[in-house]
Amino acid sequence: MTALHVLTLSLVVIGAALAIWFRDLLASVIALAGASLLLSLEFYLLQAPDVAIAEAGIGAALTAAIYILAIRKTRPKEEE
Amino acid sequence: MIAEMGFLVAAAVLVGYAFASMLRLAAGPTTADRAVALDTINTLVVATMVLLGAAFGQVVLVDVAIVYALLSFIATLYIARYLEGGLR
Amino acid sequence: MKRWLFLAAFLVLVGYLIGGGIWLHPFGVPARDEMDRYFIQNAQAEVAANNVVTSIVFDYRGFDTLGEATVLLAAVVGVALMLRKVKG
Amino acid sequence: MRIGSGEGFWSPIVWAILALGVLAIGFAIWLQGRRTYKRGTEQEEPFLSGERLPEGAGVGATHLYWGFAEALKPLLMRLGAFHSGFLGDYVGWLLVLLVISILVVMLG
Amino acid sequence: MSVVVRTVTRVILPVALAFGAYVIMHGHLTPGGGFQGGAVTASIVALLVVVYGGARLKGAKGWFAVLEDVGALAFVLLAFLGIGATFFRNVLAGSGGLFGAPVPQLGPNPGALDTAGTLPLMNWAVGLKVIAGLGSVVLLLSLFGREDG
Amino acid sequence: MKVFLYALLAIGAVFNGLGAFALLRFPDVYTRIHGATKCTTFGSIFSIVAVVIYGFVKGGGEGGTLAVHALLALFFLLITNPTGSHALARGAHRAGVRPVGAVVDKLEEKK
Amino acid sequence: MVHAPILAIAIPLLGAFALPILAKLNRRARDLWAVGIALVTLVFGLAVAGQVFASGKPLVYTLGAPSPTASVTEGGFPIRIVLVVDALGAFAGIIALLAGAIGLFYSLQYLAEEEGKTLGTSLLLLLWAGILGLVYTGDLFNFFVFLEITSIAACALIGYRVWESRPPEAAFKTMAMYTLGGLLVLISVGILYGEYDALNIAYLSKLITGTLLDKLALGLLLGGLLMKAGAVPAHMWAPDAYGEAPAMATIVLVANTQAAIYALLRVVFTLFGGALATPGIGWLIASLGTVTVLVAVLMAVVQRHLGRLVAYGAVSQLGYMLLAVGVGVVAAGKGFGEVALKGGIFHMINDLASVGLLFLVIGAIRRAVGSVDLLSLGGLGHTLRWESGFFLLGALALAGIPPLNGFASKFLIYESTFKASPILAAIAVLSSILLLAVVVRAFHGVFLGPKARDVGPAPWGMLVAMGVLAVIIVVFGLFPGFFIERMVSPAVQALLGGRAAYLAAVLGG
Amino acid sequence: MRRWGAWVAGAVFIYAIYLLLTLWTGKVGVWSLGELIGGAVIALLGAIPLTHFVFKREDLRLLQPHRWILFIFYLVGPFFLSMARANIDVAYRVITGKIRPGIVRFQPHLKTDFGRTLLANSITLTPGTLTVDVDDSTGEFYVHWIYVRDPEPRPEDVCGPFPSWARRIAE
Amino acid sequence: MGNMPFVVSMILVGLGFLALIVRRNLIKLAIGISVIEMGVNLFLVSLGYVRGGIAPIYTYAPPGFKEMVFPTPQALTLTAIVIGLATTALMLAFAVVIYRHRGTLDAGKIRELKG
Repeated sequence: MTALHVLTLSLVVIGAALAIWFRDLLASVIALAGASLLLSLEFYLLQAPDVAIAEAGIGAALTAAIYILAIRKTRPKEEE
Repeated sequence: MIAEMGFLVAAAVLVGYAFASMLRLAAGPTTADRAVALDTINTLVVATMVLLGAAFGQVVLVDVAIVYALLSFIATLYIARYLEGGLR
Repeated sequence: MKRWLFLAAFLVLVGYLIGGGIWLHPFGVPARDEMDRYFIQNAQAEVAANNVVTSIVFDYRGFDTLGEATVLLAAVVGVALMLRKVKG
Repeated sequence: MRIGSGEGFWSPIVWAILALGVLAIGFAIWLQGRRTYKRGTEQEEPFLSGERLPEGAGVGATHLYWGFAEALKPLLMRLGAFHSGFLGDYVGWLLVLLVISILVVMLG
Repeated sequence: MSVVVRTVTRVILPVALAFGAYVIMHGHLTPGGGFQGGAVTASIVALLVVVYGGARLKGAKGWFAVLEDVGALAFVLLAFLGIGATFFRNVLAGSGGLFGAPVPQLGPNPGALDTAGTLPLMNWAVGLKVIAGLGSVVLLLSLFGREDG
Repeated sequence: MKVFLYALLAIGAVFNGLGAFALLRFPDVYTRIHGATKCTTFGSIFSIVAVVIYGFVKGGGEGGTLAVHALLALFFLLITNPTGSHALARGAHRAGVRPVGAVVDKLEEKK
Repeated sequence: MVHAPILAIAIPLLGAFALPILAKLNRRARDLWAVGIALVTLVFGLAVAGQVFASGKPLVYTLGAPSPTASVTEGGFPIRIVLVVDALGAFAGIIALLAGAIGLFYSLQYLAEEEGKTLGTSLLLLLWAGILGLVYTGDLFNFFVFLEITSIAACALIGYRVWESRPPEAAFKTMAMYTLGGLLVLISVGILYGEYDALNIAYLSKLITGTLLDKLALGLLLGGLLMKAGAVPAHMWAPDAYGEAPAMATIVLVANTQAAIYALLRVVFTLFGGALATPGIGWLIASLGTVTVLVAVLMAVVQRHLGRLVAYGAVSQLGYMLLAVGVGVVAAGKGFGEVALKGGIFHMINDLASVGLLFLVIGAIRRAVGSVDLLSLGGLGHTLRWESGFFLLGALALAGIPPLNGFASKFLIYESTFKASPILAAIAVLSSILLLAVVVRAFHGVFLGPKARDVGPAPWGMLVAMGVLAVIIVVFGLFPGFFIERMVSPAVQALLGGRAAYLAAVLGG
Repeated sequence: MRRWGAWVAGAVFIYAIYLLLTLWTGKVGVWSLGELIGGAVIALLGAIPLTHFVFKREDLRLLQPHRWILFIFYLVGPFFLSMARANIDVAYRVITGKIRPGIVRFQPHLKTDFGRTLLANSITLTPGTLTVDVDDSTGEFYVHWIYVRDPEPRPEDVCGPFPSWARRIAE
Repeated sequence: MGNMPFVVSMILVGLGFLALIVRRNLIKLAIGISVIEMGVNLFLVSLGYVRGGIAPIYTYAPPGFKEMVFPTPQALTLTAIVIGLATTALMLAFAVVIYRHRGTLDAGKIRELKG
């Protein structure tokens, strides 16, 4: 149980850090979606299925969708 | 029951594999590589959730896995469509 | 200069936040539980719902949910306002 | 109709009566002025230091406190740089405010 | 997108709709509720936008706007239902009528749809609202900047 | 019974691991998609089938619901996983990613 | 009328939800509906205030309970969301009601149909309901929810003029800041919940003992709310937002900022009043307020954009309020602390009237001319006679010229601050003089000078909305004692000695 | 007419899924009465917005029951076996690193959408192949082959008996 | 190890703030705010966890369960998640409109409102 918590939480942190670290916005969004996915798993482990479903439904499809649409309407890279 | 313990261990192993996929997500030279890694993590997490639902002995938790199995595909489609140059 | 000030402030803030996280009650052992104990014991009798979370969301704290629906409506109206077609 | 602060007080009615009195005195002084001023003659035209002003010249809003702004220029420049309009700065200063308030609450 | 994706989308659509309705409908019994089910169902709109393009759903924009307001209004009016006692009072719970059935104390009772008073109705109101709201956000973003938007 | 479940879980874990390993080891996008999709889908089949069997053996409304819902999750996984991979491969090819060391590329020739 | 507090929040929400449907049917019906909703809300809001001021006791309304007053269970702890309106809340509610009603009335003729009038009106109603909820609620998480409603509706309104490039930028910046502030508040709510397993303000106030975590939560809350109130150094969103928002939204935005100051008072005096209201916090708020006044006024000197100029003036007025609040916290037990709080709270409504009037006039100028650049304006006084009179009135009130209302409250602030710290008082007076110079310059630049262009006057609806504010300015300036005795003093008493009454009203006994 | 057909088909599909999800919930058979009624209402209402997207005339033949039996047989029989082989194959290639990739084209002569989809997904999940593109007009498949033996293959070389299975099930 | 979820959630909050200070792209800033929201949600949910508890749902609850996880934080988090999504959508809409006017998303260049 503890091992699962540790693994999942560290994965969440790695995903969030990657989402911030990447220069390519699309890669950033992918990492964010991954982090949100694993966050949902963590909610699941914390016995919060309601929150997990909400995070799953919103994080898996809708957030990624609106981010990618917004990136498509603007530009894909961070400029320097 | 011992079977639940087995489910738990299997779930932990699958999350460990998600760690490996996260490496590809971090390293992947192209965006498509990262998307593949995300897809893999999705599948692994769905399997993990089903296993954990059995391990915790609570049936209602499995619904979360169904949501993921249905919806993780949409994010992948968006990325693929973006790579194609669509969505204008 | 300014950057260093911000970074210092950031570090102090994160230090305090993490300190707060450590200082809180041990994970899994809440310090007080009267309100949640009440919900868990009485939700079935008062609201006649099996899902305690939903009975809180829509009954005990229904006003929050109304506010939250309002937030969603405001956001959608705002997006429509932003992306509308205007003269010129 | 007066409000007090413990030390002094403020009564707008009294003040208004006094102000009316002052206005009346001012009006009386104004009445003592020259009677030769006529509208529509060249007396009405503006001039500056004895020079006729060119056509269309006016005193713009920015000219009013030009000297004042010039004197405070170093401070105002610094303040202008402080309001950089960059969102990162906004967030950074928010963090500074946050840390200040947390420190103040913690220490005293 | 290719024929494979289009065909699979055709399979997924009713499934996702059924599952979203299941999540909304069983909000007071199993995990889920208005938001979660609404989010799942709104993902259908996202799926359609990515597979067929937003232009094909252009006609749905007005419907979404109306549906969202209807959902929000229904929610507020359900809350007003209890104004005889207080705002948000769950007057239907335990009343014995429709949705007023008492809930069995413990154990498996997953099919007891008619319990919990106004909760199922509120779930539906919020669900409709979330479907329409999130769907129109995705749709508006995808239509922005297009000539045919 | 228990041994059977454990065996299923072990097979599932092994194949999932193979998928993750393939993801790390293969040289380009297409081969990675090969490894990741096939192996994780196959491994997940075994893992979930273990749960399904567990549920059916447990029986009653509870076990049955567990089994059916797990089966549904598996079914959706089976539908969506290859489709997502296909879409991704197609997108990658259109984005200009070429297979490393390809002996033939008919799709490139078509354009 | 026992349901008045909730109806004052729920009716505008209902109106906003139904507005787009009505707009699809008939535009005239929509306008009538908006006005009707505003009137009904005004009636209920004033009824709440009347009840509170008449009885002198906080009004409690429990949502979802068998009866409105059944706020606690047998165990003696509240589980449901509670609305609590004491005299301070009623006063802040009056400000919000005034701002919302005037903004809504102004918007009827200000917003053009093809620019999205329906969406704008509906957002305005949502913002109004959000501010009222923010002021009336007695539950910490509910407070956060209403904070988010106000921030989202406000930011969407700031970006109303999407065809220009500046408003979306202002909206994005404001949105980022507001969201961060809201999240800080949420973290703080989480910490308090984790410690005490309660969300009710009164019950939390009873439980809070001043541990390290309480201090952290207070720090986070203070930071978030000070940002929302526009204190230096986190004030930079305020001129952007005020300068670029459409006029009818700006006046509600000002009310929103004052709701943040109300929340600050509530947090410092009621929530943490038992354990943590130390003079250090007071000095912090007071010095931040003084710096805000000075910086904002100095920045106003160099502006050439009329909206931003007045916006900096508005920020400086918020600084005065913060200064008064800070002095009130420092000298909580002494006489001049009470005077300071009186001045600060009275200044809230005065500031709303003067700044709101200025922004409404700027909106009319923008509508007539299409630009608010000081260098390109000039000579508008020849045609926009009413507007120029209103602008002068508002500007003088803003600068605190007797006998207008701004002076009455500033007088109290100066007097009390001088006792606490002469330096702060000196800076405040100096800034006031500077502000006078600034507004005179603005008036000169906009309305005086040769007639440069022909513009049509504003429609009568807008003029009436401005006229109401002008009347408020004059009346509050000429009869300040009346309003201070009837409205401000009860609010101050509710703040200083009313914590016990607040707790008793919610928790019983 | 087509609309009505689409509506009924969608409703039946939704109802089936809903009933599957709510199995073992009550006393009427294995469903509770509320589930049966509620599911029916959902299905009838929910099918309306999907009529534009779900139904095609050619899908009607999928309702024949022998196709379903064949499909299940195919799923647990040849498909599962070749999936197992595919995994062994991937394991082999992961360990040895022996690959000779390429994208090849072949023409399986499938006409309906479902047939093509079934074949494409089968190809993706079976040894050494991955569908990259399907030509909408000609029905040609472009397949990434991990070990190209023949640059101009026949369908049997790439995917064995699957095209015929797909034809039997879906056409 | 004891309070790891709390600490991790605070680290997420910190990461988000870091992104807001360091990064300059507007969409990246929205991502940073999303990360902060994730952290806050995790914080709230982990506040209500009770060791050995089951999910607060009586349907199909195991017969001899001892503890239930606290339901209030979950309800709060649900609200917070939807608010986060609304915020994100609105911010992205602003970003798209800003790009339409300026042709850039660099926060360092979007500084018309200074001084």
